[in-house]
Amino acid sequence: MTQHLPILIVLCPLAAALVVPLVARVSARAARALTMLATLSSLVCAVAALRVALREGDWHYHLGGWAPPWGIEYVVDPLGGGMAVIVALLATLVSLYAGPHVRGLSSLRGAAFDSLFLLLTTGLLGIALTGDLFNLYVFLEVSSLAAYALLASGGERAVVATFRYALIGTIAASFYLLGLGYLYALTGTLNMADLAIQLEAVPPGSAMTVGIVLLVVGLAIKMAVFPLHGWMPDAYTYAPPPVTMFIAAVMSKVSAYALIRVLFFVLPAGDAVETARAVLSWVAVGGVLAGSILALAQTDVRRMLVYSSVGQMGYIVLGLSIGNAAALTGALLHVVGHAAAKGCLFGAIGSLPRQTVQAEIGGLAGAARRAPLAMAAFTIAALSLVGLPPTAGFFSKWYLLRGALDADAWLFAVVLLVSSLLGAVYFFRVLEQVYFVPDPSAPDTDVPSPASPPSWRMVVPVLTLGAAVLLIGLFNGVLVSSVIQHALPEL
Amino acid sequence: MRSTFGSPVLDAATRLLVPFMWLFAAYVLIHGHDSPGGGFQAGVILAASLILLRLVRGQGSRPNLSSRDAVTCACAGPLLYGGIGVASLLSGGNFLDYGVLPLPMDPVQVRVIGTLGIEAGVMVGVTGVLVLIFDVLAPWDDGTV
Amino acid sequence: MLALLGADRPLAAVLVSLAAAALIRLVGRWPTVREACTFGAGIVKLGLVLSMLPTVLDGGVVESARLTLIPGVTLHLRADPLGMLFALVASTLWLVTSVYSVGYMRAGRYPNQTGYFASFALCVSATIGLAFAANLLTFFLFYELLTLATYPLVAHNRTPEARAGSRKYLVYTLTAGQALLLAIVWAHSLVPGGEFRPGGMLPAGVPSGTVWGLFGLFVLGLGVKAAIMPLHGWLPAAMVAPTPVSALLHAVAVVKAGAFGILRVVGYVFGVDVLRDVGADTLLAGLATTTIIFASLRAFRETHLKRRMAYSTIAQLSYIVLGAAVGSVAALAGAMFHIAAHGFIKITLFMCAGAIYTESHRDDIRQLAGIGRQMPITMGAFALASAGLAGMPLLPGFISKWNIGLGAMSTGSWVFVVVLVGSGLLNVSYLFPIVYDAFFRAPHGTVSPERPSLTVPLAATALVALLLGIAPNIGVGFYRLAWSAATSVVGGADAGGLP
Amino acid sequence: MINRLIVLLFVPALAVLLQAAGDLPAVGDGTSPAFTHVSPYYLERAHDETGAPNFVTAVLADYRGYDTFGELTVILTAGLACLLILGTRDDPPAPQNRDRS
Amino acid sequence: MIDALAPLFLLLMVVCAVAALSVKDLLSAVTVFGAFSFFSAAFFVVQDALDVAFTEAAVGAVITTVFFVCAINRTVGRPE
Amino acid sequence: MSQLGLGQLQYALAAVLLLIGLYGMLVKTNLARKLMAMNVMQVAVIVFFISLAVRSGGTPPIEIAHGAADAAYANPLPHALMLTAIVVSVSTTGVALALLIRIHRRFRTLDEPELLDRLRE
Repeated sequence: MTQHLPILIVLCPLAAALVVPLVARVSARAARALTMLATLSSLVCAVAALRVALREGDWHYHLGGWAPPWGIEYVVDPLGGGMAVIVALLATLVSLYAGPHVRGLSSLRGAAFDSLFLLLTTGLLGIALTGDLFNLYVFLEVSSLAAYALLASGGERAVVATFRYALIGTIAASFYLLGLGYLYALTGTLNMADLAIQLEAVPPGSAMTVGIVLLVVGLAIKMAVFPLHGWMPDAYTYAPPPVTMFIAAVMSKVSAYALIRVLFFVLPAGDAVETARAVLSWVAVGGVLAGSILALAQTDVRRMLVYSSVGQMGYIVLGLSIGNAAALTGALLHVVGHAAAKGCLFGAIGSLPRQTVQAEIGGLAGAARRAPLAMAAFTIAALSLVGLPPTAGFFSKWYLLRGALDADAWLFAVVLLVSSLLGAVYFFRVLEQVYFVPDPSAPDTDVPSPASPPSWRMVVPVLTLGAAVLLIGLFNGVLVSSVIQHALPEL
Repeated sequence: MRSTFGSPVLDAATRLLVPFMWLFAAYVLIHGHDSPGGGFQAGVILAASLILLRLVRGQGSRPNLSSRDAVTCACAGPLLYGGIGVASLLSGGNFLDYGVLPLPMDPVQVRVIGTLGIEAGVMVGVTGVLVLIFDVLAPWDDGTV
Repeated sequence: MLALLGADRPLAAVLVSLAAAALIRLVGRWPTVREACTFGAGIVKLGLVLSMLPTVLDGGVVESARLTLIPGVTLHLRADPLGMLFALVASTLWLVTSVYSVGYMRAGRYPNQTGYFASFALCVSATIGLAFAANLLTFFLFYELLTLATYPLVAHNRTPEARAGSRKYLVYTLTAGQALLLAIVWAHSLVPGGEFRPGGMLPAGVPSGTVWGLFGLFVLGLGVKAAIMPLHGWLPAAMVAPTPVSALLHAVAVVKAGAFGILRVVGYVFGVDVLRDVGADTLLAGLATTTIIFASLRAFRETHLKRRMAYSTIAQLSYIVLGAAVGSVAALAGAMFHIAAHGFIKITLFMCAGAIYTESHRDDIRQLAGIGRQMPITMGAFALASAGLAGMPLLPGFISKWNIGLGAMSTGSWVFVVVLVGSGLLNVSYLFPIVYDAFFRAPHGTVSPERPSLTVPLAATALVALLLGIAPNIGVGFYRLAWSAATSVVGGADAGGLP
Repeated sequence: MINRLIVLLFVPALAVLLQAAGDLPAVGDGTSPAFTHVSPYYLERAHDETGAPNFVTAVLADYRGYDTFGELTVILTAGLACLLILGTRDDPPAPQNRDRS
Repeated sequence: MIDALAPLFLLLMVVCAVAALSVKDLLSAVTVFGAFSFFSAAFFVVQDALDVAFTEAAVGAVITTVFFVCAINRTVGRPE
Repeated sequence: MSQLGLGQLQYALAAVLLLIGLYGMLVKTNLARKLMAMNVMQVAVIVFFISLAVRSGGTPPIEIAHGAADAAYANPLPHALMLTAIVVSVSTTGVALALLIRIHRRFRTLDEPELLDRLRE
């Protein structure tokens, strides 16, 4: 079976998604267990496949036995394989984390929830692994549709936001598809590697420029970059905690991955790509600043985290618009680090019992006493987003700064630093409440009062992610030299 | 539905029409490989017939597909599709490489059979989902909107 | 474990208090065990640092293993003379402050002592890491860790004022941290690896604009912690913290980290010659002299004892910066020695202030009349330390000032000598009235008897200060360390100074 | 107001799209890359390799069968999504999420 | 097959699209939208895309329209 | 635009359709109408692809006689892709309509400005 690892990564969650609604009729527990098992085995496959790819070079898997460009291929290279590992890891943790939430749903809806969660995972994994631009579109839609439903399951305000998301997401997908059509008209192929070769021979012209712009814009919209993030605050704030945790952590990262893939591995270097990157860089600067400033203005922690995501996605876009080795390393490291950190932050907030703790910043007073472990993880993740050593966020900021200085882009460097200062302001505002403001309802003692501690199913994933943020930071050298360096495009 | 259309003419027409639709669906499915059509179109026709039944004769009419069964179909279709893919994976080929399925025929024939199998999966799945979506979107019997 | 401790002593010295911080958290339920952990770690750490001393005094260095943090950049610790000097000061004073803290916190019945001791240990860990950092990234790592670890200490009282003070502290230091980060990344693009090298790491031929920009960013980044005016605003605000914390901020860790960083940057990143060539030394010297004069004058206006000493700290730190700016061997040696000298003097002063507050709940200078008779040991130490701060001969402050002055004269900068003497006079005039009133005016109100857990540490540091002034090389050889560091930085020895 | 601005943007957008359309191979041009690069393979080999005279079916169900699998997954996702969003007769959404008229 | 039919159907589609977006009554709009789908299917036939035309006719003109009618019935309802 | 001849007319009309769809999605205030516009936009993309596949004087991509590979068949690949795209569009529409019903159930309106007003309450 090992020669089929690339497809098994995707098949595990997909097969489970198909079986879960059937199993759930017999036993809800079995359906839950199946969900966790599927994500876990997907993670195992992804790690194994990535190891093979690192040892033996890119791994091409021809689906249906048809060689590309006639058939569809899966490619496990360090970039795609690494992304798959991130997605599968988060999925595994969230499938555990979702336990208490799913148990509160009716059996059919619980099954639908689990199944959609698995389908979302499937879609994201498919995007990460596919070597075919149209297949990417199909999985983009799988993940989007599943995301719409999961986000909307959080109540009416989430539904309105999700509706907007669905419209914007469809526009994005249509742009992507249209751009793909332009490139297909010019080359006759859909396979990424083949397209890269064919495009070299195509003389630049307005059709190619428009195709590239449409493709890039479509993916950028999916990423919810700065001016197009409007749907995010409501959707993330009101969606169920496991959904927010998973989607905030990985969904936009996967779009960022697709953007990197298209910009650096498919499209030929030239004026069109340069223009696209220049536009992206200003979008990024706007996003970084606007995200940080709007985050400052929020009183709801989850909303604040959403805006911080807008800013942090700006970091990633900035990295790829600068586009040199250091900046791309930073962007990729930030993809990893921010996925772990954001998952951890939303997870920690979501693990607090709703009746005792509001998500208003003031409602977090004394949370450190009630949920010390979750809040410790929250702190580490927050420090990572502020960019303080030795967390992951510091090191990605380091590479990004290095890239900006190498490219003589001083403005970008300053923007990065200013935004992390703003990040410090809004995160320490929360941390101050968590640690230094006494809980109005509890007596002031040195001994923590385990009034209603969060379920261990929620705490374990959050702690794992918190630890991951630290470890990614401390061992980023290993990560960069053994994976990320190989994932960089040839510049 | 709040009410069925209940007219005897319509009812009779439906009785007459539905079997033909099923026949047509089967034709579209089977002849998908040499004429326009295939599993998806067959599934749409099948679903259309079931929706028609629902519209004309109400929710509990027979023969029909309950929502729960629709979910089952929706999952069973892809399962059939993926199952054929996995079967070819187990027979030594790549995923969905149905030419390698261990059937006593020449490989191209096997492929035709495999194609038919997956098209059937598509049909079942599409039927199930479309009926399901209709059920979800359609107004409820109890008058809630 | 022991083998590891023996093999990699610089790293072990950092880890000891890091482990202690974790342990303190775990055993927080039992105060006695918790404090035993603090002491144990303090003793082990001091032992580890001392065990490296002979090698360093013989002109060698003790290096730790390198851990790759970023490809090409490692986490690298190295005990060299300058780092050794700072580490010795920090680890000695940690032990002293721990004893004092136990007394102070218990006497004041402060809440959340577990967090206090854990953060304290973390702070010291960061300081030792800072001292031994062998390259810029390692330095930055511990520099920011120090910021984070002191933040809860400043906010310890949990009152709105405490939180406001800590917020101000954080905004100042984190902003500076960003500037420093930019400087460090920039330096890395010029010098891969960013390893400190005595005499400067920059390659030849760096354009003067780059040197100016880089140096400006470094001064901005380090100047906040070193409390160079106008970046000093956080320091008086941070006085809301419990007294041992103030002692830590002023004498041991935070401000010293800034001043130490400036010495590192001047001596080991740029080199005095590079700075002199572009004229950046004038900038630094100008900032330092301005700070010395203005902070001394500002101290007069404060009647709150701790705040007056905060301004005194600001002025004293700029001696170190001035020494770095002057850049001759004697001046650098004086500046480095001042880390130790000011450390022992200032911690004595703060411990005295804390003792006074614990026993009498007074913190305003005008209320201290006659208290010398009620608290003779405390005020005696206070008097001694005040004299040391003012630079009286036979006390350590004199030795550092003398050397800085000598260095300044050797480079022909008479104005600095004038500044030094003038500020000494100002020191005398804002500290001695306190001592005079305490001993020669009639007391009012009652004061509880001095407790040994408070008086023993402060008497000890006062005594050490006295000994350092009489024989600067006594014990661990602070003065020798300073000279050997200064010589290595400047290269050829030029001017003399005290033997 | 903003809507008006968006509409104003449409004029240059249309111009750009038309410009790009002019740059594309003419409709029906059998020598364009779309007809010469990948698709000839299907036209030549599909029947022999897959046994399907309908090339579209051959591509859909065989060469790009995985896309079709994905497509089926998309529609299944849509079904389950509707189910989770609205619930069905037998399984209405949780009471706190549903306010009856 | 480039003859006048393809642009004609396309023009009809444009007309239907504009109409579907501007007709006041939603149900009428849905009907017009069904016509739009029908014309697009016709266009696909002219363009030799029989499979696509078949699917578009079945999905666009029937299923999508039924879905729209259901949804509109359940929300704003039929104008009285 | 100099090259834009009759040969590209279909692309141009597809572009017009696309923009009509986009216009409807952005400017129309009724949510159901937005969804129709969304469908128009998706059909525009399909039209574009199908226009890529057609061949002058060609036949549908169904083999006339075995081995007649040189007949002017239309390109089957875009057709296959567009079948998938149609399915995607109906799926999206279904989900969006479900969302729409939920919105109406709670807020009793499909008009965007009104909806935003009620959200703010």
